[in-house]
Amino acid sequence: MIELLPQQLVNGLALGSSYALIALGLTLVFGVLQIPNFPHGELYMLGASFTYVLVGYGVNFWLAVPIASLGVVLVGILLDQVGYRRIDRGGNLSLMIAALAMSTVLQQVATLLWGAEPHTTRTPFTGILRTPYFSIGIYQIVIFAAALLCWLFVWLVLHRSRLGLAIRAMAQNRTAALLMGIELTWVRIATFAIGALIGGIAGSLLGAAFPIYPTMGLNPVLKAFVILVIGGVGNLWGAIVGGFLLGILEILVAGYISSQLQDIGTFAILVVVLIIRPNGLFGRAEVLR
Amino acid sequence: MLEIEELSAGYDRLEVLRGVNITVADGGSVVVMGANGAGKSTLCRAISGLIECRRGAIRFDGADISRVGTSERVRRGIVQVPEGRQVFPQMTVKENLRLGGWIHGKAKEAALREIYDLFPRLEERQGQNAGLLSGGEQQLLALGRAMMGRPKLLLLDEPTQGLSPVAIEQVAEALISIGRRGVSILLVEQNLALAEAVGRYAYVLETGRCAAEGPAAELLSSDVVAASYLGH
Amino acid sequence: MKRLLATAAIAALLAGGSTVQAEELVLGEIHPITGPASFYGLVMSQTLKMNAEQANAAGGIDIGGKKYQISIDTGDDQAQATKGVAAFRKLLADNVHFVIGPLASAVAPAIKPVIDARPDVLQIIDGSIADGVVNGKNSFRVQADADTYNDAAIDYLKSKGIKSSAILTDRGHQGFRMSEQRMMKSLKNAGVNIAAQEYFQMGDTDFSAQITKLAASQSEALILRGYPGEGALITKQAQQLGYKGQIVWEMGAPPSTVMKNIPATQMDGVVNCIPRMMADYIRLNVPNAIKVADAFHARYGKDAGENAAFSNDAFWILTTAMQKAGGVEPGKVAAVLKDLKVTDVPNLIIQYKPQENGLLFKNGQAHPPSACQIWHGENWASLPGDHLDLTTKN
Amino acid sequence: MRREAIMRWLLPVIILVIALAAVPFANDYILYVLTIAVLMSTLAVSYDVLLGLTGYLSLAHGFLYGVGAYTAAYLTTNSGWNFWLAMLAAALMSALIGAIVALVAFRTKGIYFAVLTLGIGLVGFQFFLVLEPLTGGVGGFVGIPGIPSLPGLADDPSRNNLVVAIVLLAVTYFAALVFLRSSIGAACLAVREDVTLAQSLGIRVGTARLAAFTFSSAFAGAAGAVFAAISNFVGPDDFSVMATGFQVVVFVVIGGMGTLWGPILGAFLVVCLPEVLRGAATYSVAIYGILLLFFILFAPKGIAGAVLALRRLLPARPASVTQTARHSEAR
Amino acid sequence: MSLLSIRGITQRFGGVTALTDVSLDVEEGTIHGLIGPNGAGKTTLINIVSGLVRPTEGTLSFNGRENGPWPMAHAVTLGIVRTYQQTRVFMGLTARENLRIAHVAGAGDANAEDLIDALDLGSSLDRVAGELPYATLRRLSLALALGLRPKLLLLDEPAVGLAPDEIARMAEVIRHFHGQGLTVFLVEHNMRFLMELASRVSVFDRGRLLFEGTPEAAQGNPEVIEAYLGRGLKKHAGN
Repeated sequence: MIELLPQQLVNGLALGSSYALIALGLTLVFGVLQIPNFPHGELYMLGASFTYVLVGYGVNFWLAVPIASLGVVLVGILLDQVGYRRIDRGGNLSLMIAALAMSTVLQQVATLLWGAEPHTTRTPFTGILRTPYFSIGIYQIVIFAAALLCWLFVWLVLHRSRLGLAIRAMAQNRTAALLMGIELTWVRIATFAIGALIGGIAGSLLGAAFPIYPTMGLNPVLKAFVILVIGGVGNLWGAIVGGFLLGILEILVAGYISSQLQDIGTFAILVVVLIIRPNGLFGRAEVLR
Repeated sequence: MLEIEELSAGYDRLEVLRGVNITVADGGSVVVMGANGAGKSTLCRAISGLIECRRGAIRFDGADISRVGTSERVRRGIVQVPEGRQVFPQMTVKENLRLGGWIHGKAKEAALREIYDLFPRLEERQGQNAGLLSGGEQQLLALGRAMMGRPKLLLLDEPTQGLSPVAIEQVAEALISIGRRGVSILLVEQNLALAEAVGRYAYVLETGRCAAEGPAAELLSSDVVAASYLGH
Repeated sequence: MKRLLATAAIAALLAGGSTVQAEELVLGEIHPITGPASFYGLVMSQTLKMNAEQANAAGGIDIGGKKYQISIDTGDDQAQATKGVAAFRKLLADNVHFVIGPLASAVAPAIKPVIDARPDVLQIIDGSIADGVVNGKNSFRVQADADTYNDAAIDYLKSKGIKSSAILTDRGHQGFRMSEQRMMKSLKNAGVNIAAQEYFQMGDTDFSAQITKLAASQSEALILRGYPGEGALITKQAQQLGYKGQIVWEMGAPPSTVMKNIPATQMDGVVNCIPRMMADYIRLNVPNAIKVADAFHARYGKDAGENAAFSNDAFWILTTAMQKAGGVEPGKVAAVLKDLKVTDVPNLIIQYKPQENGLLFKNGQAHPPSACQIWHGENWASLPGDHLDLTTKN
Repeated sequence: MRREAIMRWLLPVIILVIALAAVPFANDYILYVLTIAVLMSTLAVSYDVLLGLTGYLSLAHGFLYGVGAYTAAYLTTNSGWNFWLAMLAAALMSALIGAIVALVAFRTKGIYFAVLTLGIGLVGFQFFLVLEPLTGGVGGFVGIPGIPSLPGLADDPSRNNLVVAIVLLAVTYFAALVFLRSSIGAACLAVREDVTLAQSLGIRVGTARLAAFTFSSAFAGAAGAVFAAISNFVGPDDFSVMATGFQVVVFVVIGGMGTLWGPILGAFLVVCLPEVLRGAATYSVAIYGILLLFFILFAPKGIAGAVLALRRLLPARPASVTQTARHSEAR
Repeated sequence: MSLLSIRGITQRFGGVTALTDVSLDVEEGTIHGLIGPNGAGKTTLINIVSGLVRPTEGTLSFNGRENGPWPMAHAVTLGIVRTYQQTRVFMGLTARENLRIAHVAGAGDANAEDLIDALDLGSSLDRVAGELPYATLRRLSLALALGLRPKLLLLDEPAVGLAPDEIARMAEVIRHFHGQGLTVFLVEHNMRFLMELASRVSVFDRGRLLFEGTPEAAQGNPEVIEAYLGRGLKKHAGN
């Protein structure tokens, strides 16, 4: 069994990079605006669905990805403006319930538009990289790269742009940021746009490898919340590392304990982490350091 | 420059300001004194637009700004140094300063230079996280950050709170030099010494109303303030 | 008072009306018409309605000397247990005594207690392959049971002389999970060594941990039991992870569904061992299959799908039994069903394996023949030597 | 008398009368739907004791409902227990497991609490699948004996089921009212409104929350026991987070958090509406979502709040035990 | 005899020392004032005595018991009850429900009617607290604390935000309960209010006890005045 370890670790990294990619947008929105954006899973689903529709109309896949992602950005902004903005002072409970509600609504809209049946975008990356120790699909490498690139993109936006400065300021101290003349509305829009963009890209790319259906975002977003808790709220690097960690853990549970316990394993880890550290493994991380 | 007329403001059920009248002349420096709970911070927040103005008016450069958002007020030149300094703790000193000038677009080196000349200490520490600075340094940073916004009117909410006497002196020096540059100052303070050092005209706030006003030199040396604080 | 009288009059009229139209026969059906499983359920419902329309257009069905116009009362179970029970009870409340369905394995066991308690109701299951839902008294099944799926795969392994196999099962699939022990036994009896046994879940997208383990077992074959969506992903990932043996599916897998998750070339050589379904009978030129498929396409503008064959057959088996019983009393119809011969029923698509004395059902379970197909190019193809014994008159 | 208090007593009586009046006339189907609606109301009332009274959003309620169902199923089917005894045992079992869950979950708050209970709900659901010897696994638990007949209903199991469900709802409701009026109920309200203030009044915050969670679990367990017996079969799907766990949130929010009677309306609406609208069912789930969003955005006090507003006679705001969602900050 | 003895309390938060070796006594049956400029550590001391935070060093004794401070819940049972500087009541509940909670939380022997009369809450009982006027809320928050029948009431700026007539009413209320034997430890900024009530005051500055004595003596003490008014920038005066 141990000789399988290199392959299993690679499997874990590949799985983890898809988790990380999804967790990234979720943690950004949570970190800046303290909104548990449950419908992030549906943004992911929409990224996949839009790409599917575009490719169906004959649009080139690599062109479809950005168009679809931009479409998702619009939906993301809409979520905030319609749902969260007016209950921003309503407290955690209202935000969580609104999030759950919007998640359901988006799933149903997708069902009405495209049906419940799974679809798939014909994958543009079919190759496999084989080494003596492990093999890995090209698309998994693409996802891995996308996760790192998206992280880099967010990092650059946050740390190398004027907008990013404003977002970080708003995340750290809302009152002081307002006194700098920064407008909350624009920061909200920008944050949701970036979060949704990453969600859209994730869906767009992963939809080329996985089936696309209205509730496809449910599992990933649950995992992303687990990552958020493990990796620290608002900690972008934590989302990446947490994603990889969770992916590897899941694979190791399935590979070395039992594939019947894969899900139990994941959430058992969550429960244990929260018992030991009620504010997550890396603590209530410094928001958007 | 700033005219506040019969201003009432507060939070939820609580009405803190009950008809306040204050005027700040062009290039003037005004102090508002008052014990805790008199409504000083609320006044600052109302002027900068963080809380809404319930009744009365705030005019700035002749225009009524009482319904204008915070961001727009900053753009028009009202910049506040908030109570407790409120620096961005996980950003560097330089980033904090850049945020001060956020409304003016990409920060120019010259603007930063000016602040560093005013507060050399900040230049030494420009790469450090603001949260690691001492209280006095944070206050200087908050001042410098506000100056990056090129204010016409600088609002200061108890800048001496929790500072050592040495730091208070530094703040006083800084404010005096800022005043000399033609920036109007509205200083809300409990510390009489700083008020005397900076203010030309003074108001005393008591339970949400102006209890007294007059030229700072006269008012502050009289017993009015001490009475308000010590209940003589 | 006047109003009360008027109501009574209308009631009497209605009652009178119903005796005049005594030749109307309502058949109930219970399928997921909405919700995630509607993709499968809707075509089954549509098939039944089309059958009824055709029978009515031909003047109705002659039962005991009366011409009955058939109408279909649809119960939508949304593939959920509680919804299914409610839908089923609504059918019963509408005075329906014959029910075709369900499809969902979550619903079938949930309504079973209700059926067991109602001998005046007759059920023919056309979808679910769940264990323990057929009683042979008033509940019958024309869909295969899980063992039929398993046996098809085992027969294939035997025929190829395969001595070791790994198994990967959807652990949320009622039929496959419940039949696991029996399958192990059959495999052992067939001299096949079980090299490894792993699980996944519907909706999973990553199977690499399991496949890595299975691949390391070096088994000659890998049996996949579940739905084609996951089946395709697993097949793709198995190739990627260097699995070299024969991949054997046990899943109703129309090419269009398969193709959604895997490039055609990667499917090449995969074998699917299942009961024959609609597409097989069309491919094998069974006249009824072609007839129904064409009519369906003409009526609804789309393909009938795999399960249409079961719904179609359930309809004709039920109506034939009624004709033979000479009435629409469920108890009598059930008694006829028990003794119904395969050759008695017209319009069947599925070429049921006759049981003892040529009977259609044994303990309430019919036996659709199974066969293996192999993926070639863009489609399933018959394995060499595959042929069809036509058992029914057409 | 205050309006809220009137509603608190009037509404259940109205529902009871309607339901009981329906008993002699309704057909099997209507009886079944009513029975399910009443059971879901029971679940909603029990959940309101947690969500409405303490402000903690738990998504593990469906799991605790399942624990009750499986416990009763096992005891009546495999150990031959009397149903009523088994129901009691199911309630105790759910209470016990609920208490354990609470001890773990209350170490956290806010989003962490929601995510943690979600995780517990998911793990619990998986346990129903995996613990095959106890639960029947994916095949479900079959052959569960029905509810023993009450006097006079021996030959009519459907009516018997409804009557038993109504009795359970009544017991749950009045128990919840008693809980609410007890010192622990007051403590829960205090915890919901302001933990720090509650502490400074000497209220034992931990005990109060634990009591609410345990109480809520116990009645969820009892409801589960009745569900198992009326269904004669239970499968894991009935207790998933996204089905039951989420649905109780919908019941309570739509109905009106913290009122106890509002959630009954919410449950009836959500259960019965799709049955009335059968045929338009494609949209039914979307309608839940939209309703939920509508209520949380525009009427955070739910139907109960709207009813009270309609009955507004005095200029003063209604006196209520309800919380507006807005006051449950930072849990 | 002193009801509360504070002995050598030091409190550090990270690098900041909020209180340095504070010792003072509150005599039974008195109203003891606590004043000082912002940041002097007054609220920190209330937090420690009430059990909300644990001090870095030091002990309390209360009513003959040693080894304090005690955790909040325990402190309440001993008879130490506090109010908060911000108005803290259960905003989503009616005044009546608020009082019920206090009643239930306390030994339950408080005379609710007496409280309602004394604090003039009768007309507000069935209104949701969040909608009550501010001054009523302040009285309600006081009622919550008094409902617990404390021996020692720690009041953190009860008059903050009140208009002059309301302040007078608040003073009356405090005097009323003091008259019934309640000992009060009163943090207040409004000196006039404090001077009217307190028989003894302690003055804090930067975490240290600067002065203790009668209110009149405090008003005249140069050190106190200096601390309060922050003279010390003489060299700039006149700039």
